[in-house]
Amino acid sequence: MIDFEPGEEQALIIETVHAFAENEIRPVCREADEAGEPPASVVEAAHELGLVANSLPEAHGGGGERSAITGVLIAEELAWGDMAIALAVLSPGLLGYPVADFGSDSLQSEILPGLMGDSFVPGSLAMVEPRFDFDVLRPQTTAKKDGSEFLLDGVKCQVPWLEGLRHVVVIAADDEGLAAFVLPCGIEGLSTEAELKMGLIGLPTVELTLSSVRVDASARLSASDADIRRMIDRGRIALAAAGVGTARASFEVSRDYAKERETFGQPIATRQAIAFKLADMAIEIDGARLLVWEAAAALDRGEDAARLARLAYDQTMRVALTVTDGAVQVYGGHGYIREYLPELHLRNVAGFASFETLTLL
Amino acid sequence: MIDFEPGEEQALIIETVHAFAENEIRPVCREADEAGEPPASVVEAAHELGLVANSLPEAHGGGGERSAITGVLIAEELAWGDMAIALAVLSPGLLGYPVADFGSDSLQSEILPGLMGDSFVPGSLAMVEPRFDFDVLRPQTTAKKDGSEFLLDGVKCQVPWLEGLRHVVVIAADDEGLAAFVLPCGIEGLSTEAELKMGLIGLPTVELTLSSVRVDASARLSASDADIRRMIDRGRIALAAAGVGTARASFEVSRDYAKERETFGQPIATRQAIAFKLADMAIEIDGARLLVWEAAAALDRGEDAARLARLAYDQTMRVALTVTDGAVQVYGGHGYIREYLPELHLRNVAGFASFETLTLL
Amino acid sequence: MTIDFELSEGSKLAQAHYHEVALQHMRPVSRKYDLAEHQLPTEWVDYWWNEGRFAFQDKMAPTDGFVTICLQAEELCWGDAGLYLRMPTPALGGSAVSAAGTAEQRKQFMSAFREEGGHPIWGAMAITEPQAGSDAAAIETTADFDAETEEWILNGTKIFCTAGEGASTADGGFIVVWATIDKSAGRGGIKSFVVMANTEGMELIGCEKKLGIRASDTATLRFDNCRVPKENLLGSAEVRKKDPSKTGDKGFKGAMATFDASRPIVAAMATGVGRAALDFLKEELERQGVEIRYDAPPRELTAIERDVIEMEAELQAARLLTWRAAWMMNAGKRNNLEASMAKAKAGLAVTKITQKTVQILGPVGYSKKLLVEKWMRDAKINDIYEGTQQINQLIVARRILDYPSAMLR
Amino acid sequence: MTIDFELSEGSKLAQAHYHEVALQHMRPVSRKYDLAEHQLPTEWVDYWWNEGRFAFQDKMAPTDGFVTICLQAEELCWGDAGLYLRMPTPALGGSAVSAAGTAEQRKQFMSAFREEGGHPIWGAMAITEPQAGSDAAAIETTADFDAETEEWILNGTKIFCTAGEGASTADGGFIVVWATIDKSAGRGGIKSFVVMANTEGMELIGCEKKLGIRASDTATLRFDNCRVPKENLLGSAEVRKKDPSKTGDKGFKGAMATFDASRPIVAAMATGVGRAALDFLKEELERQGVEIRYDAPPRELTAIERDVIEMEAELQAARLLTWRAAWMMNAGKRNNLEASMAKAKAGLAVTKITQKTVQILGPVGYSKKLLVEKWMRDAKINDIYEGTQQINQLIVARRILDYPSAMLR
Repeated sequence: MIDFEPGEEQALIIETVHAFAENEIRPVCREADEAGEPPASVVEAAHELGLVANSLPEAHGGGGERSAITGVLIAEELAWGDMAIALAVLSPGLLGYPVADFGSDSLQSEILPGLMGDSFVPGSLAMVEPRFDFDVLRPQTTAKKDGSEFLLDGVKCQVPWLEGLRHVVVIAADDEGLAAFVLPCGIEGLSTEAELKMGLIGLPTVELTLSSVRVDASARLSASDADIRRMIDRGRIALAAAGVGTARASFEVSRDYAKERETFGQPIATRQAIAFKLADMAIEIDGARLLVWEAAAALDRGEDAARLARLAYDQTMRVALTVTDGAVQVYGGHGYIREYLPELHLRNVAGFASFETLTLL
Repeated sequence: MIDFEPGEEQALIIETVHAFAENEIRPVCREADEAGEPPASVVEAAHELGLVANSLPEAHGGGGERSAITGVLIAEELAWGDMAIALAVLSPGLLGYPVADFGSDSLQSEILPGLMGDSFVPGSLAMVEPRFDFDVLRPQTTAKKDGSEFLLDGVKCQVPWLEGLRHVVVIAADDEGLAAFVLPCGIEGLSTEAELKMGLIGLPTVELTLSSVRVDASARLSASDADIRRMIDRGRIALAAAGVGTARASFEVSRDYAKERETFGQPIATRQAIAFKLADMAIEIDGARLLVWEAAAALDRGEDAARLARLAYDQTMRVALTVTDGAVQVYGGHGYIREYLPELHLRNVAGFASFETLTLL
Repeated sequence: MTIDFELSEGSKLAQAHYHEVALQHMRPVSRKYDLAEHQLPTEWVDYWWNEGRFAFQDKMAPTDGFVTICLQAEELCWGDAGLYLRMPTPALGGSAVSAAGTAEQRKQFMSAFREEGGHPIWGAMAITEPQAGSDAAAIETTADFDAETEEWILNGTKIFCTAGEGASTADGGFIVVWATIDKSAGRGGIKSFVVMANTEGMELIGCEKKLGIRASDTATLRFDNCRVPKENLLGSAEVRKKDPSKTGDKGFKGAMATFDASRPIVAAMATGVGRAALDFLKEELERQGVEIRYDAPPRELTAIERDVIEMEAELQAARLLTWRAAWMMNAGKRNNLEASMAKAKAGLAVTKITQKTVQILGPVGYSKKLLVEKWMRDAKINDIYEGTQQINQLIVARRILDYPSAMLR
Repeated sequence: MTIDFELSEGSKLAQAHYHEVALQHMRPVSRKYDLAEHQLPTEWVDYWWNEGRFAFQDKMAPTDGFVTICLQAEELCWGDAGLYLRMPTPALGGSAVSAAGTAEQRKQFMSAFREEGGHPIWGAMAITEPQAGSDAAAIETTADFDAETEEWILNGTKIFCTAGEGASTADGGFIVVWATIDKSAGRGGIKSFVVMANTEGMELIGCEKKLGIRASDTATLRFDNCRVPKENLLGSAEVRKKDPSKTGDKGFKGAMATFDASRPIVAAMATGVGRAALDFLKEELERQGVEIRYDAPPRELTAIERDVIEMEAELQAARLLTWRAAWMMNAGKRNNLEASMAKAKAGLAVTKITQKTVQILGPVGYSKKLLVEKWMRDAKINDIYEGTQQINQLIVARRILDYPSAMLR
C-alpha cells in the first residue's frame, strides 16, 4: 500500500538527527571545511547518537535495526547539516556493514565491538581509483591468491582517512571477480598520501597505494561479485540521500536569503526569476528524494535495486549541482564568498560523479 | 579583419528577401501547412527574385554570384517567413548546385537553364534514409557499376517532391565511397510514396524507393566522397540558417504577444519569468546565427568547415527547439492552437536531428 | 504506516486492466482520430459507455484510492491522451460538483453517469475566457439572479472547454461554468453553476484546431441569457469581499480545490504520454540491438544510453511526485503545493522526453508512420492546461515563500 | 566592409603572444596563489610591471581594436583569471576615467601606468555596497562639497572592490568611487570620484575569502571623511532629477558606459577560463585515446563526444557574441544590449562547461592535483560580477521589449 510518510519511529529519528545537524553540525561546517577535518567534538557527539551502532548486529552490541529507508532519512538530515561531516560520522558503516554482512565470526568479533565502544572509531572503504575512466565494476587493483594468502596491488583514491582509523575495506579484483578485503591501516606495503580536493574538505581522504600487500585469506570477506555490486548500489543510494540533504540545505538558505535581501526596495524573492528558481529547486529536490526512497525501499524488500540506484544517483547528481549552483546565483556576490554556505554546498556536490561509495547503508 | 556587418549588397538582398517573406510567405504559411504544399503563386513569385539563379553559373544564364554567407542570410530571412516554404522555393538549389559543381557540360546544359526559365522548376536531393540509426556518411543505398551503367538500389526518405519536379539527385555508396547521381523522376525502378510528417508539411516529401534503377555512367556526378561530405556540410549550414530564421520568427511573435497579452492588469512581458525567457531566446538565437555565419565564412574561404558545420547545426537544433517550445509556453493556451504560429514553428524544427540536406548553399 | 512504494493488489489489477484497455481499444484508433480531428471516436466512446465504465468493478480489491485513479489516467493516456479526454465521464465537471456541491446536487447531476444503457454523456468545466487566461479574478461571464423565476442568468463566452462539445450537446451531460455574481468583489464574486446540456441560451461556437490531442473536443461556448435554476449554483451565493481563498466560501474554494484534485490526474496523464514514448523508444532500441547499460560508468555510456537513463529518472520522479500528491488526498492532507509540484514537473518532463524521443528516432520519429510524433504533440498540452508551467511554478513559489498572491504575481 | 571572421595580423600576433605569457608566467604559479589566498603574486606582478606591459608594443600591427583586447583577456584568463585580475593596470578604474573623464583627468590619473620603472600600481572601481547589491540607485556613500577647501568629502563603505587592496595602498594608483551628491535625486545624484591610493580617510578593511579567483584582492573599503580635490570628480557636478541614463549627464552615463566596455572583456575572460578547461579535457581525452568524431551521426556519439561537441559550440557562441559586442565599439555603435548578451551567455556557458569538465574527469577532476577544479571555481565569478546573470538578462529583456526599468524590475 503506497505511503509517503515515515513511520512514527522514523519520524522520531529524523527529528533527533535534524536537531543534531542543526545544533551541532551546521555551526561547525565552515570550520571543518577550512581545517580539513571535522572537529573531534562533533564526531564524538554524533557517535553518542549511535546511528551506525543501531544498525549493527545485536550479537556484537548493536541495535540490529538495519533499514535502508531509515538510513537514507538519516543521511539526508546529517548532510543537511554538512555533507563532509555527515560522511565522517557515518564512516564506521563503511567498515561495519561489510564486516557485519560478509565477515567471519572472528572478524566480526575483532572489529564490530570496536566501532561501538565509548568513543568514536572511524571506518573506511577503498573503492574509487584515480583514473578519469575508472569503472567501479572493473577495478585495476588486483588480489592474487598465493597459497593461504592474497597479494594486493593497486592505487585507490577518495579513501576516507579520519583520525583514529584502524581498518580499511579494500575492493579489488581477484579470480572470482570483485572481492573485498579488510586491511589494518598499518599493514606493510600500504601507503597513503593526503588528498587535496575542491570540496568535501571536512572529510579527510587519501590516495591509497597497495604494493604487494600480503594478507591472510581470512581477511577476504565472503562477499561475492554480486554482493559487492549490491554494496555499490547501497552506497549510491546512501550518497544520493546525502546529496538530497545538501541540496535541501542550499535551497533553504537561499530561500531565506531571498526573503531578506532587498533590491529596489523589495525582497528579491518577489522577483519571478528568483522565486521560480526556488520553486524549481523545491520540486527537483522532492523528486530526487522520492527516487532515493523508492530505491531504498527496494533494498529493504531485498530486491535488485541496481537500476533504481542508478536513477536516484544520477538524478541527485544533476539536481544537487543545479540547486547548489542556483543558490550561489540567488546570493549573487555573496554566493561567491566563503562566509556564506552556497559555495560550500556547490563544492561538496561538484564531484558527485565519482563519489560512489563514500558512505553505505 | 573581424566584421559583423553584412556588406551593402548583402544588406540590400536581406531587405528584399525579408520584405518578400513578410508580404508573400508569412501570410500563406498556415495555408501551406494545412494544404501540404506551398501555394503555386508564392513559389512563382519567389522564382522571380532569382535567389537560386543568382548563384548559378553565368555560362548557363545564372548570376554566377555563389556565396555561402549570402546564402545563409537569404535562408534565414525566407525561413523567418516560413521554413517549409523557404525550403520549397530554395529547392532548385538541391539540383542546381550539385550539377553546377560536379555535372558534365552536357548535363549542365540539360538541367541548369531549365531551373532559370520563366517559371519555377523545383529540384530535389535524396540523402536521408528511413532508419533511426541512419548515418549520412554510410548510406545503404548502393550504386553498382555494370559496364557503362550503374544499378541503384535502396530507400530514401524526406525527399522534397514538389509539383513539376523533373530530376532528383540521389546519394548512394559505390565502390569509390559516396557518389551522387542525377535521375529523371520518371526513370524505371524509381517509385515514391508521399510522406506524412509532424512538421514541414508545407514542403511535400516522399519516401523514394530505388529498385534496380539502371542509369548511364554519365548520370553520375564527378563529385568525390570528399566532395559529397562538403556538400553535406553546406546542407547543414544552410539548414541551420533556416533554423535560426524559424527561431527568430518564434521569438518575435511571442515577444509581441507577451507585450499585448495582459493578466492581472499587466502585460505578461512585465513578468520576469516571461521577460527572461524572451531574453534568453534573443541571446541564443544571436549566438547560433554567429556560429552559422562563421561556418559559412569558412566555406567561402574554401576551408574545411565540417567541424564548424557540426557545431552550428547541433547548436541551432538545440536553440530552435528551446525557442519554439518557449514561444508556445509564452502563448499559453493559445500556443497550443493552430491559429497561432508557435506550434507550427515547433513542429517544423522538431525533426531537425535528421533534416540534414533539405537545402543547400 | 510507513514509507512504502508497493502498490496494493487493486492498484496492480487496475494497472493491468487499463493497460489492456489502452492496447485493445485506444491504440488501434489512435492515429485515425488524430487525423480525423474533432470527429467523435465512436469505437472508443461506445466501448467506454457500454462496457469500459463497468468493466473493472468486478475486479475490485483494496486500492490506493486517488493513486489508483492516477494509475488509470496514466495507463489510458499511455493509450491515447486525446481519446482519454473524450471519455464519456463527468470529468472536471464531476470533480467540481463533488468538491463544492451538496449531496442532492451530486445525486442530481452525477447519477446519469452511473445508469446503464442510454447514450454517452459528458461532464465538463468552463473557466477560461478569451481575455482572462489563467487569471480567475478577470472572469467576465456574469450570473444575475432573477428573483421572480429564481433562476440565474448567465452571459459571457468561454474558451478551452475540454469535452465542451459533448457536454453541451448530449442530453443528460452538464458543464460547470464559472461566472461572477458581483464583479466588484473580484474573486469573491466568482461562483460556479451547473448548466445542463442543450440548455437554451448556451451555444456551441466550435472546437479549436490544436497541435495535439486532436480527438479531444476543446470547445468555445457562448452564454446568451442562459437561465439555470438556483439549485444549480455550487456553494453559497454569499459574496465575501475578502479573497475567498482565505475564507470559508466553499464556492470559490471548492472550485479551486478541484485543481488540487485534478492536477495530480493531469500529471498522471502526462506521465502516461511520456511513458508511451519512452517504452516505444526502449523497445525500438532493443529491436536495433542497442542495450541500455545501467551499470556502465558514466564515462562509458553512449549519448543514447545516458538520454534514456535520464528520461527514465525524470519520468519516475514525475510519477512519484504525482503519487505523493494523490496519496495526500487519501490521507486527507492539503496537497495544493504537492499537486502543483507534480503538475509542473510532469508537464515539463514529458514535453522534453517526447521531444527527445522524436530526435533520437530521427527520420522515423518525425514521420506519421509511427505514433511518436503524435505523442510529442499530445504531451505538450500537459505543460499548458490546468495551469501552465508558469502558473504552477507561481503556486509552488508562493507556498514555499509563504507569500500571498499580492506579493508574487 | 562585410561579414568577416578572419582575425587581423595584429590580433593573431596578440593571441600568440599572450598565450605564451599565460604559459610562461601564469600557469606555473596558478596553483600556488590559489592556495596562498590574497598573497601578492610577486612573480606575476613584477613580470607584468617590468616587462609584460611593454612586451607586445614592438609587435604592433593592424589589430581588431576592442576585439584584440578581448583576445588578450581570453588568453591571459586561459592562463589564470585570478592573476589576470591582479595585473597592475588601471583596469575598471581606467575605463571609468577614459569614458567619463576629461583629457586632463586622463593624463593626470593614467600616465603613471605608462611610465617605465617605479613600483607596480593598480586602478580599481568601487561601486557595490553592503546593502546595495546591483542596485546603483541604492548607493549610500555620500560626497559632500566643501566650498571652502573646494574638496569633495566621501563617507561610506564599499565591498567587492576588485584590485582594491593594490589600488588603495600602492602609491600612484587610484580607485574610482561611486557616491551620491544628492540622495533625493536617486540615480541622478550619483557621481564617480577618483581617490588616489593612500588618501587619508580611505581605509582598507580587508579582502574577501572566495570560492575562486583567490589570487584576486576583492577588497572592502571604508571612507571616513575622505577628502578629494574637486578636480577628481568625473563628469559634471550638476544633478538631474530625471533618470540620468536618459539625459546627457556624462557622469552617470559615462559610469554606466564603462559596463558596456567592460562586459565584453569580462565575457572574454570567462571564455578564457572555459577554454582552459575544454582544452585540457580534449588533450586528456586524446591521451586516453578517446576520439571526438565530429562527423559521426548523433545517434552513434558517446555521451562524452556529445558533451565535448556541445561545450565547443557553447563556448564558440559565447566567444562570437563577445567579439560582436567588442567590434561594435570599434564601429562606434551602442552595444549595451550586445554587451549584456555576451556577458550573460559567457558567464553561464563557462560555468556549465567547467562543471561538466570536472564531472567527466571524475576523481582526477575533483582533485587539486590538476587545475580543472580551480577553473570551475574561477569560472563561476563570471556568472556573478559585472552584473549577475539575472541583471544582464534584465538588461537584455528591457532592450528587446523596449521597456523602461520602471516597467521591468
